[in-house]
Amino acid sequence: MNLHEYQAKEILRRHGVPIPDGDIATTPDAAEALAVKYGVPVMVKAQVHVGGRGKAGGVKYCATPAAAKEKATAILGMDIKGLTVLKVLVTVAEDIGSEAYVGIIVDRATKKPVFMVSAAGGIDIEEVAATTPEKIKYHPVDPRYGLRTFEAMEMGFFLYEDVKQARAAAKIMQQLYSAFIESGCSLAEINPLVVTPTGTVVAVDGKMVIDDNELDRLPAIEALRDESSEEASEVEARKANLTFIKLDGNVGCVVNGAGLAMATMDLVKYYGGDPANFLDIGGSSNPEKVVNALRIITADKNVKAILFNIFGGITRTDDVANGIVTATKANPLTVPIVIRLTGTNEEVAMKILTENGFSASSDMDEAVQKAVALATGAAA
Amino acid sequence: MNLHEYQAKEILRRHGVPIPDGDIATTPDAAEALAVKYGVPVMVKAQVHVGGRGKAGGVKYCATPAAAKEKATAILGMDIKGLTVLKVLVTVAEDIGSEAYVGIIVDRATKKPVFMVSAAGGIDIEEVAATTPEKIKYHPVDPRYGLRTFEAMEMGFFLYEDVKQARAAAKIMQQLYSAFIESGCSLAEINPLVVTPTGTVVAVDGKMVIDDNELDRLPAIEALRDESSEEASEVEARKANLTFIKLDGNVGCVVNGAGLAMATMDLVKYYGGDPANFLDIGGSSNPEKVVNALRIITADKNVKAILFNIFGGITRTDDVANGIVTATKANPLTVPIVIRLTGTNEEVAMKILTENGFSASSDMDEAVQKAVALATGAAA
Amino acid sequence: MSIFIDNTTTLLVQGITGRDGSFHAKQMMEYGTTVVGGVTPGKGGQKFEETVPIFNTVAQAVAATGANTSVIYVPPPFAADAMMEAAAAGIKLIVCITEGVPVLDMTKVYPYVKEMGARLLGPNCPGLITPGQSKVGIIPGRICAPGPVGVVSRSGTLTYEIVNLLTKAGIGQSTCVGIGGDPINGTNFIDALAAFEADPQTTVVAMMGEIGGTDEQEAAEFVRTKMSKPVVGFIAGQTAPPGRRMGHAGAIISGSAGTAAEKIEAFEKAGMGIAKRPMDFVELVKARL
Amino acid sequence: MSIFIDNTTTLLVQGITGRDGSFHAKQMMEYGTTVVGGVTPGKGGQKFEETVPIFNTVAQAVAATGANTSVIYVPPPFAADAMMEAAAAGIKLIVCITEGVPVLDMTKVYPYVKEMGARLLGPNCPGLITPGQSKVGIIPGRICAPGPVGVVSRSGTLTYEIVNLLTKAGIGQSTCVGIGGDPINGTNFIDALAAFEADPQTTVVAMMGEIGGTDEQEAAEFVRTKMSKPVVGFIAGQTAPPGRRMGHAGAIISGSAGTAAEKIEAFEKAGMGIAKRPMDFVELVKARL
Repeated sequence: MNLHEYQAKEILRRHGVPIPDGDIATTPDAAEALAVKYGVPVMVKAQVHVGGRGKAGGVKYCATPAAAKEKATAILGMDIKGLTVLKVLVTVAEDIGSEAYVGIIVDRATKKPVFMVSAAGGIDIEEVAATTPEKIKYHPVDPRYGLRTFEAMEMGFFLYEDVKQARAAAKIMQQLYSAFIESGCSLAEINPLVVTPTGTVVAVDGKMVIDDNELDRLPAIEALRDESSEEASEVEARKANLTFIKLDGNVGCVVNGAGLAMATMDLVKYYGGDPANFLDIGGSSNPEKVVNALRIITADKNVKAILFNIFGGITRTDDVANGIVTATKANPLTVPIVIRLTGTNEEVAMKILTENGFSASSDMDEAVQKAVALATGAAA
Repeated sequence: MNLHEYQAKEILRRHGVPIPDGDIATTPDAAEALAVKYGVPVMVKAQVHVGGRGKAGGVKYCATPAAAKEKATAILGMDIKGLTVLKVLVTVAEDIGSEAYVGIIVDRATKKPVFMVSAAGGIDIEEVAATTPEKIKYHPVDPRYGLRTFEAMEMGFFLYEDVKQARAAAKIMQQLYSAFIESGCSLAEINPLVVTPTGTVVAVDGKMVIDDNELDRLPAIEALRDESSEEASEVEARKANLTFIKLDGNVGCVVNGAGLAMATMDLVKYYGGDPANFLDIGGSSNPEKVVNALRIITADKNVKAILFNIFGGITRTDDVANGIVTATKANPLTVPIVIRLTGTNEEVAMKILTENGFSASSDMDEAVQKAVALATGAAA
Repeated sequence: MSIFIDNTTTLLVQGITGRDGSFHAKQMMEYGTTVVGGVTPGKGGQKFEETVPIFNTVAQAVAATGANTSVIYVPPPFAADAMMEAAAAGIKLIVCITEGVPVLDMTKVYPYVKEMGARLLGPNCPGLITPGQSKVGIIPGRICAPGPVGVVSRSGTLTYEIVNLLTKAGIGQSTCVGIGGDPINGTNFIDALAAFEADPQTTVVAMMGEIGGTDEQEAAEFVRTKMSKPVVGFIAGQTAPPGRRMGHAGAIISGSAGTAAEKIEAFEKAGMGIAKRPMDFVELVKARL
Repeated sequence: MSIFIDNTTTLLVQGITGRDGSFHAKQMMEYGTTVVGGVTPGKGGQKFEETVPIFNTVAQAVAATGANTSVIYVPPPFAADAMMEAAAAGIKLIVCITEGVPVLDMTKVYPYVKEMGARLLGPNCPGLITPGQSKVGIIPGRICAPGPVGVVSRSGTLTYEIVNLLTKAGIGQSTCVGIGGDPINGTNFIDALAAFEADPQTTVVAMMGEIGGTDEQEAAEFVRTKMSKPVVGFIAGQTAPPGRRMGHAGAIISGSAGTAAEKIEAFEKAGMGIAKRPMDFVELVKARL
């Protein structure tokens, strides 16, 4: 789950990271009032879950409260990469002497949280990694010991020659690390970490991505979820306990298992189709899940054919068949459906489907080809 | 540093350990008021840094507020093993179904915090260890991982068959562990951990000993120090940065280094004397320290002779000599002094002493014999 | 022969009285796995299916049964503790089926299990099966048959798909290992490949990877430099968009890293057979037997 | 020969610009120790005494100088970090002089140093000296002389007392090691005894213990079962009251455990020479040379 900049900053602030004052506004008047409250100049920053806000005109410097109101008027309601801006962060604009990058991810290779720091901050770290990799220092943290002072200081000195700035950065890294651990992050970053002309080190932007698996035990973090910034169908799918990702194609896919779901999408593509989604109904084969899956998929007007691909292990294929029958009785399908079922209770499932006017195969490859043909034919 | 029961309980309560309500009283009226506030029956418990309060009559059950007042009257001002009771804890008396022991120490052999738990609680754990060692389970905790749930559950099941009680105890052990770590303890114990007749698990007594080396970084714990319960001369010594322990003998010892100080005391004993104290002036040889050391030692009326034993390494013996001269000029000695000095700047030190009418030797054995003879002669 | 489990495997089931645990414990017993005990705190002393003793802790279970392997079906918040409990009790192969274990938990579980000298498979994996000998986890036994192909995969049902195709084509398996779809797991492709290389029964290896991370790339390098046996590979997720977690926590393209294309390129460089579709495995494996 | 340090020792001084660090760095240099660098964050690039380069971090210092040993003179709140920094940087012998390190810090430092494959001496110790070759720490060089006696002790000045007596009696030392007075230390008596047993130069060992813990008892058992060389022992603290910390954090009799009497009994059981007074060492050692 992504946090908004203002949410990430609030968490970092609680962990002691120096962050310029600021607060959220949903109206131009509120933005103006915040500019008065904190004192100009301020930055007005669109709060959307997408990179490149600045280039899209979603981040503006404002020398006066009136300017803050004007810029907020422009930014609120703006569309950035398909997302509507509903909130802006109004925050004190710092004078910038230098910009550095400090981030932590969970690294798969070392199986540890790994710091990435670079004196080349203020830009995308992937860009730095691609063009000037020598400017990035990587430091894996042993989570049994946490980030020790000497490690933080080594990184601090990598960023700054001045010992006070190195110490300040080291302290911020320890605070960032504790925020990272306690908030269940898979990524946390400060970009840029700024040294002001007077030598103070402050975090001017903050980003956190939470490991979805942490949310059950971190209700305070889960409460930060902003559904208005997510795809509506994905919100609905999550509430129905389905793993769903919307795509732009025309073959709606319902599969059990993430690997098989991806392989199904790939095979759709292989045979010239385009998957409309990733959808994993998971291991437990509650018919209700199938009903919800069909509702979500059929709501997508791009979908020209629906493909079920179920390999019954824990999943009982008869449950899936029952779900298909129930769902289509309640809401008759307007697009063709291709069903592939095999495994647990396959015979029962086939019987249920046949009795209800559906045909089904047990061969994945064949089913995918058929679905693609139907979707392509329908699209023509 | 020892904490009082009420202080330890307050810390444990903050970490979530279930503790019966209670508060401190310094007058019988206040004790009565607390009994009314929390509801009888209550226990009235002397708060002194000494074991065996119960046997000494310092812990009483009170069925009525009037009884609480009466018992508080008896206990306040009571002398227990040389310490005057100035405070009592008035706390709700729990019905006791069973009593267990749960404690943590830092173990030197495993170099880890080690839990000791026993279903035979309510009595001194050393007694259990001596008589029925099989009733104690020891469990070292790897501090890199903390006390994990499965470890706490193993101990919980060692104490209780009932899974709810085992879980409750396990949770309390994790809370005790976090209190132990965060308070910088060398020992923390709950004795007894009680199961009430209704099956609730509560901590009826709590004890914590803080590692003195932690106090600098834990000002909130240092603030719990109760100087009224310590030996006045030891309080004074601590403030003067001297390591001092008062004993009952007649040879006052001033030594640099803990090992040499102990060896000096032992040698005093070997030659038939009795050391009046342990005193280590430490490595830095500030003359002021010597002045303070002499003031503290000469305040002890048992002291019949003073012995300096200084092996100058970091300690400059001329600093010590200057300290002796300064101190004795301000407050002339009324008992004989024997000075042994060797090492760094020995010649200068000898010259200073001689010029000021002191004699000194460089031989430890000879000096100790002389001091013992003087103390014994003076006592005769 | 086989890898990791065989008919000497003695198994504990952690969470044996739970919904998933009890279901799969029965399935494993029916398959012939030697299930020597179960663990559910508070149910110590009872029996599962009237035969398998239940214990309060893994330590007690190991002391009483001498189990060498454990399989974990406990909810995600307790899974990390369960894995460490198994390792602490001396279990040498720990198989964690649980999906949804926080990855930060795994950053502590992994070094602990290693310190204890145990092998961990998973979490979020279907377990493993040595056809005809022992099954630990949830892989359907009936789709497998004994034979010469070692199977290793990050996925569950995709593996079933491919194993099913192989079995139907008359090609049996030495051991099928699901290493799991999480970003941090106990056993990776290389571990399994090395074991297959050393296993006399195995003559060909089928390997199913997916997008995310570099495990397949490192495995390909291992195949190239250290393996004599032929390996056929497949990568799921060629159509996955970057930055989205495709169900498996580990199946995510981060920036430009972890794409199917780079993994397939690594396979090609290693001279591996490359299955473009699941069904391609049959011919590719057959040609290498 | 000698143990732990000799003329190949290349030393870093952590905290070289502090009051104690600078004083003792000079003393060590005067004694002939090869001090190759110092560490003080923020003073990197400067020089100590116009010759020794100063670095911001131990990692930088090791990279630049190849130091194999480090001695730590930093205040107690920073000592744990300094020890771990040295271990992380690849230092193989870490000597921590600092007194007052919280014991809970040491419960983490100890396993870390071990994982890194380093030896730690201390904390709260005087360091060690191989007379005529190298001195690391604060033991006064002038009281030592090269010779056949290995000295190991929990105490500082008590050691000086006894080394001084030996030297004055014409008995030199192979290496004098102060293991420190804290309850958790990196090197214990057994480590030093084993090293002396293996050291050809050492023919007799003098060992000064004190009250608290069971390190001396285990050392006595080691002497009894594993050592061919004679050992003379002393225990300080026979007159110490129970339950009081006698200066050293480790010098405390807990309940009835860790008394001088039980330690001396262990020495007797091991057939060791027992010094009742410091001066007894001279005759006891001489008789065993």
